[in-house]
Amino acid sequence: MKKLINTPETLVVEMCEGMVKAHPEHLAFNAKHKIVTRKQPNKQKVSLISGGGSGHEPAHAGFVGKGMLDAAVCGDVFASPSTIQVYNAILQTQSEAGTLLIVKNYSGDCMNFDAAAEMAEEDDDIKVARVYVNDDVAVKDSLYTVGRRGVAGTILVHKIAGAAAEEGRDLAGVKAVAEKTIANVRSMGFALTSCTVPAKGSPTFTLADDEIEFGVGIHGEPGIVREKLTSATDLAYRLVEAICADLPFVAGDEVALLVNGFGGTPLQELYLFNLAVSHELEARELKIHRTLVGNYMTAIDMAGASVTLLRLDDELKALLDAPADTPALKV
Amino acid sequence: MKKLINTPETLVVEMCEGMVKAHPEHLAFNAKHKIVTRKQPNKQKVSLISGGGSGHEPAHAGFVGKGMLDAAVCGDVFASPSTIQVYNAILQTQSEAGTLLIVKNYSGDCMNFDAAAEMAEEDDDIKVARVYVNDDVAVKDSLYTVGRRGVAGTILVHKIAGAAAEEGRDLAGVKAVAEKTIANVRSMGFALTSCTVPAKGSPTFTLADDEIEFGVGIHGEPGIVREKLTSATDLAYRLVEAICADLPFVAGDEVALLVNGFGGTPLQELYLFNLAVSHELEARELKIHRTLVGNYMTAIDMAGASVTLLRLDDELKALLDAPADTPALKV
Amino acid sequence: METISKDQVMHTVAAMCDIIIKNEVPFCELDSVAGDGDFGMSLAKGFKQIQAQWAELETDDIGAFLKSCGMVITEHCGGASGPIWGSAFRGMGKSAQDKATLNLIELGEMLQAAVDAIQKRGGAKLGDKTLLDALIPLVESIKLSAAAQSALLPAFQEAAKAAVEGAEKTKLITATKGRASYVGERSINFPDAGATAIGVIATELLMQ
Amino acid sequence: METISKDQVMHTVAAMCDIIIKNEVPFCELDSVAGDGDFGMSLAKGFKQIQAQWAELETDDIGAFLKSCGMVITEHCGGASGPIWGSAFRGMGKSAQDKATLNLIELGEMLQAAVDAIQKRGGAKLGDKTLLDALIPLVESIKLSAAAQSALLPAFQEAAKAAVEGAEKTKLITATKGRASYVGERSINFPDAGATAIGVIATELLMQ
Ligand SMILES: Nc1ncnc2c1ncn2[C@@H]1O[C@H](COP(=O)(O)OP(=O)(O)O)[C@@H](O)[C@H]1O
Ligand SMILES: Nc1ncnc2c1ncn2[C@@H]1O[C@H](COP(=O)(O)OP(=O)(O)O)[C@@H](O)[C@H]1O
Ligand SMILES: [Mg+2]
Ligand SMILES: [Mg+2]
Ligand SMILES: [Mg+2]
Ligand SMILES: [Mg+2]
Repeated sequence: MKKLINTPETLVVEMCEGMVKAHPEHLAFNAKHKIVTRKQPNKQKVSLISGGGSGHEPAHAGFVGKGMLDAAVCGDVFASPSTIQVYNAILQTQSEAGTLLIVKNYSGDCMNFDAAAEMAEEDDDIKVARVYVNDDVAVKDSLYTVGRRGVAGTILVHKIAGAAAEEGRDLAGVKAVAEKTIANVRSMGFALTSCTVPAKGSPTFTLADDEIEFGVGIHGEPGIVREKLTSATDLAYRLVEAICADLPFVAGDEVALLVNGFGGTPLQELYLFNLAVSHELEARELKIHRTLVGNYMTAIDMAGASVTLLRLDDELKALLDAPADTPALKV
Repeated sequence: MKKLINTPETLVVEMCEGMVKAHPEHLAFNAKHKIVTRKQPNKQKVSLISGGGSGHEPAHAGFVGKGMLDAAVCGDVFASPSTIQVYNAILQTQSEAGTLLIVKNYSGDCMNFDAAAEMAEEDDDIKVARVYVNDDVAVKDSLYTVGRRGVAGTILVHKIAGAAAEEGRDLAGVKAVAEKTIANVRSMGFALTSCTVPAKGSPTFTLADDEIEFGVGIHGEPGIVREKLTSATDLAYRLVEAICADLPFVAGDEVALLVNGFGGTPLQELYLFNLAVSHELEARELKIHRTLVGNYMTAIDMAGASVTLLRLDDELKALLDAPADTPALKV
Repeated sequence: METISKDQVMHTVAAMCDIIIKNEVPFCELDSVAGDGDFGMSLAKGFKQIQAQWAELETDDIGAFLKSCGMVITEHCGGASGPIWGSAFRGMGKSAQDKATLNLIELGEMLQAAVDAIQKRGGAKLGDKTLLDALIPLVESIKLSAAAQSALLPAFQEAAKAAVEGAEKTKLITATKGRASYVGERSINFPDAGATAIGVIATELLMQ
Repeated sequence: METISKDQVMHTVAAMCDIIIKNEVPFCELDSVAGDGDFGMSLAKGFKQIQAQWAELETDDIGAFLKSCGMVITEHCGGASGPIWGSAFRGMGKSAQDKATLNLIELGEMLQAAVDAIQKRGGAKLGDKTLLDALIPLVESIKLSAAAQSALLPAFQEAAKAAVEGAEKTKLITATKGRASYVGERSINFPDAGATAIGVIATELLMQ
């Protein structure tokens, strides 16, 4: 394992502290419970909390800030944070308007966020709503989930729910628009290389020099098929095909497009891939309202990319375009 | 070679087009001469042009936009753009206030940007000034330069000169503050892996599983020493030591810090490394005014990072903090 | 009727800490086949913390003690293990509230409370290839022994046997629901990590 | 005095295109030792373009023709080769402005103009381990032949020999200035890529 770190044990805390050092005016870090929060909380609006295992940087702490999250709870690499961590995040960002938890659909995450929500409701009379993101069309059930996995589409849920909360909607309203986003967002990805979990120190899986894992998950979980590497154009076609068939997305739909890197793929390739994906969408007469290209929801150092499409209506468009000021996304 | 591309020959154009597709309201692309420009040019202010070989994404096209560059000229991967490409960029962004070329100090780049400037001055009566960024403290002369290499510090020159141009300074004024920035900026980096130039298809150099190249350049050029991988804390100490000794940076100085990834290193490690670097600076009683962490000046897919320090005075601070709205940097 | 004292309960939890920490790596390996290989680590994290905070745990009665163990697990274990083992201990804590001793009937009730808490939290049932496939047979065995007015030691021996057998049977299950269902065929012939751990813990506790 | 016609000049450039394109890979390899291995590719890019645009090049006179070749190179070659070869051709174009033929004296002047343009652009001098180390001896040899009123063929043969020898000598130079100076010791025993190319081109032109 070749990583720019000190020890696997101290990695998550050092990373969070390094992030706060880079954004001292915006972020604060609770090291005991590994919670990254806004420095200036807004206690009037609905509080938005997300998080999960670490290793998806900049998700989720990079999306804490005005117009997106209020707190990100950071688990160990690829392991859900504990119930008490999440519970403390709820307490720490408690707002009169209530709290929405945005959970990626993995069984560990669901159980811990659910348990924390119940604790806060029962012990502290905090209103806590929850939504579960499950945008990956690759596989129905995976190693870590019951039902579909939550992947890069989560970022768009953060953005839209964040804007809705910022404009003062109530808890039910924010939850409703988050669920509408989840209902309309679909993703799929592929890996050119495996990731390496620091505590393990060796790659999670092995691909031959000319092989990719098509339909891979953001923890390096297996996808649909292991096959020969092909062109960017071909990969774009196949991801868009699978995603469009699923919702379905049809001619005339307006969409947001997220071309997401898994951490090890350079921006050069992501932008090039964006061209191929855009051409695919244009060929299907989908109208691209907004595009994001970059490393948003990574799998540590995995090379590869995913495509996320979100079908938009006027409400979602307005919320997507609303201002956001976070380390990893500014609108 | 395992890359998400179509063919090495079409890579640069596809990448630029993909970038413009992602930022259609901000960027335009001249495919004939591979020039990325602002969609809404400002012909009153000094025009700022940079560029160089491709492979450093998001540099330089990612820094085209309000408060930074007016145009980026894109060469082949790791090869300076041609004189005529640069010349056309000068014509295309011609302004009454004149043009400043921000050139990284490599012989190919210097010759092409110089020749283009002379052409525009002689044939078209355009005032063209030039500055040469040479911030790498690792080696005095390298494969591609006469004198020190220009590396990640270039981004800070873009930012500061861009802000000065945006606030309406004249050509001499913008050039002067760019040169002041260059005089006060220093960088150094190391590689954990080699990059792979797409046209070549195999890594530029080979490192053992536990080896790093210390002092590496942004084209994978050799540095000072090849040695065993060590901790993030130790690497931070050594880079900061070399950089501080060079200018020198001394206790009480205010600095901007750029922790730059070379393309293959995930944000997880960059943020963690930022903590180690910040601690080093604090130990030397340097005051960090602003920090940037991310992939700003990459070497395609190389794993590794560099540290850049810029010594600030009130003028530079104000310009660094001024608004910028580009794909890769928003302030 | 024979009873278990608060000290014996505490002694049992202390022994569980040793067993779980000792088995950290093997438990991870069990989770590697169809899981993500972190089960041993996740579980050990909580029980190491119980050891570390031993002096601060509440010891007024069996219920208070088990509840405070559950709180430590809930705080320090992430992943699926945190909520499962945490709610199990907190469930047992509630069941044994204010009790200074437990007879076999009460033990059966307390363990049933653990099962209920796990099911409430995770929604799994017998046959889903989870630790319930070892824990439910263990609890049923204790209840049968209680009904038969068995002595403690043979009851424990029977219970451990039932747990190991239950864990063993998870080999035959192709996970149809939940976390292992995706790997489907790949999970067959391998027992569930959590179930196996229950069998191992029950067996090793007997030897102490 | 013998002269070279415009057609002969055009024929020579056409032949240069073939030679440079044929040697694309070997020229890259020469640049790999102490350079970045793209010299053959960079150079071929421009000369392929000259072939492609052959029908559109200006052909009014030798100067106009060479200048328009220089413009193509300046447009299509990046790296160091673009400005060096581009300004060399544009320099020669200026020197041969309006000329329909060249005698050996005029050829010497024209080639000197190429050297001057390269030096103006890149600032290198003899001994800096660049293509000047082959080109300057070549030009000096032509000038000597012109002074001695030599016939063309033997003058060209001498000039090619001087270029090859000059290129050969770059092996002995540890680059002290410029691009190869960092690799220092590593550059010794290997000739400069650009200088070697000049020798190869001059030699192969003779065979046509
Ligand atoms: N819903 C559930 N109910 C009961 N036990 C479960 C459930 N989900 C998982 N488990 C148990 O947890 C074990 C895995 O724990 P662990 O590795 O810590 O979780 P994760 O899946 O988060 O990595 C499984 O072997 C299984 O016995
Ligand atoms: N300043 C200079 N003056 C003359 N020739 C030069 C100069 N710099 C480089 N060269 C020549 O150019 C050759 C390298 O060209 P090329 O590989 O295209 O450039 P780059 O260094 O941009 O990759 C060298 O072998 C040398 O002969
Ligand atoms: Mg896990
Ligand atoms: Mg080059
Ligand atoms: Mg696990
Ligand atoms: Mg070269």
